[in-house]
Amino acid sequence: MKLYEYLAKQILAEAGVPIPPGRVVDTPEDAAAAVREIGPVALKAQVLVGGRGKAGGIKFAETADEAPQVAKQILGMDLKGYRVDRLYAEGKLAIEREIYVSVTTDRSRRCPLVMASAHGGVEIEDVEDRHIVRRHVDPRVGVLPYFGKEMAYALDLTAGLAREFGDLVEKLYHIYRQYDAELVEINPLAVVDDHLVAADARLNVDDSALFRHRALPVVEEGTPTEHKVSEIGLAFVELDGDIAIMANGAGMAMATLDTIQHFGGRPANFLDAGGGASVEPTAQALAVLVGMHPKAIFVNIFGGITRCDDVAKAIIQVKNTDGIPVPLVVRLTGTNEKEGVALLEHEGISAYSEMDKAAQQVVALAGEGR
Amino acid sequence: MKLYEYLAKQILAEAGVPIPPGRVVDTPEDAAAAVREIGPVALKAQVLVGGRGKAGGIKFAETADEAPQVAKQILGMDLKGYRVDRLYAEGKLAIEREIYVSVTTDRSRRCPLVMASAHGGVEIEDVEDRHIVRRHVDPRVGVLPYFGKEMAYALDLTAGLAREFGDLVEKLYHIYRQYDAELVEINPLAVVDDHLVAADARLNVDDSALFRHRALPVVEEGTPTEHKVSEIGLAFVELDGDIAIMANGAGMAMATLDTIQHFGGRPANFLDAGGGASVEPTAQALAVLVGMHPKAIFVNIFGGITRCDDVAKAIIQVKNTDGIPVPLVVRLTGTNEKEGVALLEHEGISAYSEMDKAAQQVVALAGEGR
Amino acid sequence: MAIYLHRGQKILVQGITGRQGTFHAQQMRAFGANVVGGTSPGKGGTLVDGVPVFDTVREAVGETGATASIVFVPGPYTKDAAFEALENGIRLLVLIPEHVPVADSIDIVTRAQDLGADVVGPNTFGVISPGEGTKMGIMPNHIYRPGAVGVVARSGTLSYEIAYQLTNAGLGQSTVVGMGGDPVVGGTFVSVLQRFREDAATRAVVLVGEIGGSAEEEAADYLSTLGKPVVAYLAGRAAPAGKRMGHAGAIIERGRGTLESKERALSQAGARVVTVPWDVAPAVAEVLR
Amino acid sequence: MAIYLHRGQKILVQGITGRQGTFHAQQMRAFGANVVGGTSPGKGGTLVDGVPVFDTVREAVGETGATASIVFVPGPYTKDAAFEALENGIRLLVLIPEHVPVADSIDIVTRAQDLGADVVGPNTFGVISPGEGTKMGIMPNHIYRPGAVGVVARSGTLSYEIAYQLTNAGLGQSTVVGMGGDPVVGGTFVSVLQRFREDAATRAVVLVGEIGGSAEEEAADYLSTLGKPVVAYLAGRAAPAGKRMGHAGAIIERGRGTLESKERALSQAGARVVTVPWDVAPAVAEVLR
Repeated sequence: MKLYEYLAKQILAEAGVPIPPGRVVDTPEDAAAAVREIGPVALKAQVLVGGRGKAGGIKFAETADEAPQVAKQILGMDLKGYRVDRLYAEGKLAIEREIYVSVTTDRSRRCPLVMASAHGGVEIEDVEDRHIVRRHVDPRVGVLPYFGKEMAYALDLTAGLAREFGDLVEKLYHIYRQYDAELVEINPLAVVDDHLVAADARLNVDDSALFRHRALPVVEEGTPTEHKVSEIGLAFVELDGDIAIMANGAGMAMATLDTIQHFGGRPANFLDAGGGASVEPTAQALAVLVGMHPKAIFVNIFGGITRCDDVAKAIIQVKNTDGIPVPLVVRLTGTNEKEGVALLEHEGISAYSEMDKAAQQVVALAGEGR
Repeated sequence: MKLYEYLAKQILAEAGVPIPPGRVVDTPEDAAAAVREIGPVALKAQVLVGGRGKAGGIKFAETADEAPQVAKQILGMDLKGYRVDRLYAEGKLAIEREIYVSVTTDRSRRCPLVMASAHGGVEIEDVEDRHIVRRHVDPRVGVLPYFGKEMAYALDLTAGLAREFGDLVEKLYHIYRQYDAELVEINPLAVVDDHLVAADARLNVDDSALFRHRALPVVEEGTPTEHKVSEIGLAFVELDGDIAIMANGAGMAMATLDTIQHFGGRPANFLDAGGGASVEPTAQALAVLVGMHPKAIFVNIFGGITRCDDVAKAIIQVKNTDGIPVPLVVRLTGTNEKEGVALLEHEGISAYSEMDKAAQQVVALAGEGR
Repeated sequence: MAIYLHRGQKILVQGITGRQGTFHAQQMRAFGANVVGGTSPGKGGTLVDGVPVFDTVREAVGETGATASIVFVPGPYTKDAAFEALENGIRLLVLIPEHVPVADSIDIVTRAQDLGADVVGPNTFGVISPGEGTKMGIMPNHIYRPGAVGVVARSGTLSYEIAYQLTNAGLGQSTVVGMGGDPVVGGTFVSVLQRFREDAATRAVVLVGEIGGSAEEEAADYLSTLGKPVVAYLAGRAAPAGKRMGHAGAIIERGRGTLESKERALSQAGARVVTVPWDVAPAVAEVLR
Repeated sequence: MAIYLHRGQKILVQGITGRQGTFHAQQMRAFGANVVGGTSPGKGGTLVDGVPVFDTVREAVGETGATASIVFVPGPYTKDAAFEALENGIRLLVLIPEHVPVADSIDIVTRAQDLGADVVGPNTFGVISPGEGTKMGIMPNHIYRPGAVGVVARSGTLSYEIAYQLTNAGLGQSTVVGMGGDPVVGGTFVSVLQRFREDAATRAVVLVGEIGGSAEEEAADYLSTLGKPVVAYLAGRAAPAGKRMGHAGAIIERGRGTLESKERALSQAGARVVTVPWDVAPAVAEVLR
């Protein structure tokens, strides 16, 4: 789960990381109040997309008089598909230089990784490798001040900034652990008046650890349909195409998309119906697929823990209640295959046992393919 | 630094450990309010001594009417040398059984140690070894719920209590780390209505770590003279005898007490004047010794980092300002010994070079010894 | 021979009284696994399908001498269960749960390393060796046959599909290993390949990968050392960037972890890369010829 | 020969620009110690009495090849300094500071153990070997002479008194080790005795203990293995229970850590226990006869 900038900043401040003065702005009047309180501010759209500045999501207000007008330009605007409902007003900074620093997880090394660069203010992907200092964290040790200090000297910071950087990295690592973060990033980390200030911040929390962070406000990303399926407890991603797909298991679901594409079809979604899901959630998920009004639906099941007859029952249930008004292709193999196929045939639905033939068929029925 | 029970309880509660309802009571009227709020309460003297109950420091108040009278019996009383200024009113518990649990540091193993006993409510020293379950904590791992659960099964607790005990020990260890505790002890840990409740609690914080816990209120133990010397930054302990002693280094100071006692004298204090202390604090400490009105004063210095001439100067300074109206015996050996001895002799003070002769002399001058 | 597993290995099932634990303990035993005990706090002294249940791993290990354990508890409790196992002498730990916090997985994996223990998972279907007649996992029993093909996969169902096709093509399996779909897991493709290299029973390896991370690229670097033919099939070609494809680990982040870079690396390292699942078995038959 | 130290050992001084660091670096060099560098953030590139100063231990070790380090920073910063040293390859670490939080000491000692490094202190006067002509510590140089008596002490000044008396009696020292006065320190009497056992230069050992803890009792258990005569002198007979006698570790708590139990244990194990400091040297002379 990604946190909005203002929340990330609040968490940084609580940990003792210096941030500029700032406050949340929900209305144009708030913006005026913010300027009266803080002085000239940057008004920053609180949306979870990068490149806000270039997209017009950050504007400056010098006086309380002009602030409401400036706020109105951003509030309610559409920023890369997200509506701006809230701004963060932050004191303007006289930035001397911009640094980059982040804590994230290195999957291969299976440990935290701290990255820093003297070239901040741009996405770290755009910084040349030789300008990046990477240091892995031994989870047995964690991060002490010397750790960041060593990085600071490698970045050629002055002794004063090196001391601050050492403390800062220690605190960022603390936040990374305390909030089960996937990413804690300060970019840019501004040098203002020879001190470090976090000018922008990202904090992404591990979804699997949210049970430890119930106090955090829930930030929902994704489309309405994605929310609906996530409420059933299944993994779902909406795509651009028009062949709706259900498969069991994440790898199998990905492979099914690939196969549809392989035959020239355009998948409408990723849906992992789960390994061993029962009739009810499977039926609910299928109903959601029907509601997406695809050109065709493909159900691709390898019966392992999942039982083919359960899947067949779910299909029949949806067919006989909501109805399935588009072509449906079913592939059933494995546990209770015979029972499943028999149930479907009884309802006039034929099932394939091989994935390639079934995929080709559904692409053809959708009027696509080569 | 030892924390008062009510503070320890507050910290336990913040960590999620169940405690009885309770509130601080400073006046007899507060006690009535407490009963109105909580119901029948135990009024417990907030002093840092064990065995409060037997000494009359814990009494029960059933009604709001009787509560002020009961509170008056304890407030202001002298409990083993400490005046009771504050009570803690705590809801009376229907205790089914009493358990003991603590987290402390095992110096030899250099790791934390969790101790538990099914025989709670008495000092752990009085519990037979076979009734105590001891488990060391690997600091690399810390304490997870299984740890306490294993102890609980070893104590023959029920499954429900074992689960609670597992969570409790995890939290106690967390407090031990978070507060740099020397001791976190719940005794008794009461079983009430088949659940665990911390009926009494001790929390001692490592003095060396107080810089990390500035939010804790300072609890001062010790005598007024001890406070005075601790303000100079030296280690000092007041004793029963009448020969005041100054030595440099803790081990040397202890050995000096032992030596005085060896010759039949009675030391009035322990004072470590520090290894390498300069003139000023040494003079201040000596002035405090003079103020204790001992029968004699013994200064025992091995000049290593400490310079004998500095000590001599301090002695002369005190002699010529406050005056030293009791017999003074000085032993000086080591760094700048000659210079020190010369300075003293110039003021009519003779110095010994050997510890045994000097000690014998001061005991004799105090009119003690064999 | 096999990797991780051996016939008769004494296996514990943590969380044996839960729905999943009970079912899979039974399935494991049906496949031949020597399940010597289970744990479930408060249920100590009872039996599940004849398997003794203990309150703690400590007791269970003491009584049964188990050295391997498979964990069926919810993700939030997995760290506790894993450490309970590791600290009490378990040296092969299979973690089935999904939704384990990554920080917990880092702690588990680090501790296992210090203790010299093996961790498979979390979010894995487990490990199975048809030749040794044992398994620690949740895979369906009927699709596997003894043979010479080692399989290492990130994803369960997809690996079942491939194992099934191998079996149907007469190509049995030495060991099938599920690394787990999470960003941080106990094994890596490289560490599993190292084992397959030492395993005389394995003559070829099928690597079933997916988008996200760089485990496949690292595997590619190891292929020259492996000295056995490899067929690779990777899923996620159609996946958009920035979206989790079910597995917490299956995500193309900021342009990293794409299928193209993985396939290129494996192909250049000499693996036979196929692009649809049904090409795996024929390719294996060919490389074994 | 000696324990911990050897002639020419490359020594770093962390906090060399501070008052204590500068003074004792100079004293160490006056005794013959090979101080190759010091650290002080922001002072990198400067010299202190000709010794090069670096910003970080990383640089210092890289440039000088130091493997030992002595730390002069305030107690609250000692953990950071200690880990900086350990993680950068220092394998003998002498921690002079007092008032180090016990939790920090536990972390330092645990990490050192995992890395195979030795920690002396915190709250120690250090280690000195007159025969090797080197020291890492704050003890006065003039009181020591080369010889065959190993000394291990908890307290500084008291050990100086005893070393001085040994020297005056013509009994030189092989190595004098300060364990440190804190509750948790890197060495134990036992671990130091083990080293003295291996040290051919040491023919007898003086153990200078005090009240608190149980290190002396544990030392007693080891004496039969030591195979060298031991003279023990312990301080704190006159100390009341429950009061810290200067050292954080010197306290009789709840009836534990009394002088009586320690002296009894040592005496029963064959040590020559003396009750006043001036009896130590004569006793050593006797046991060496």
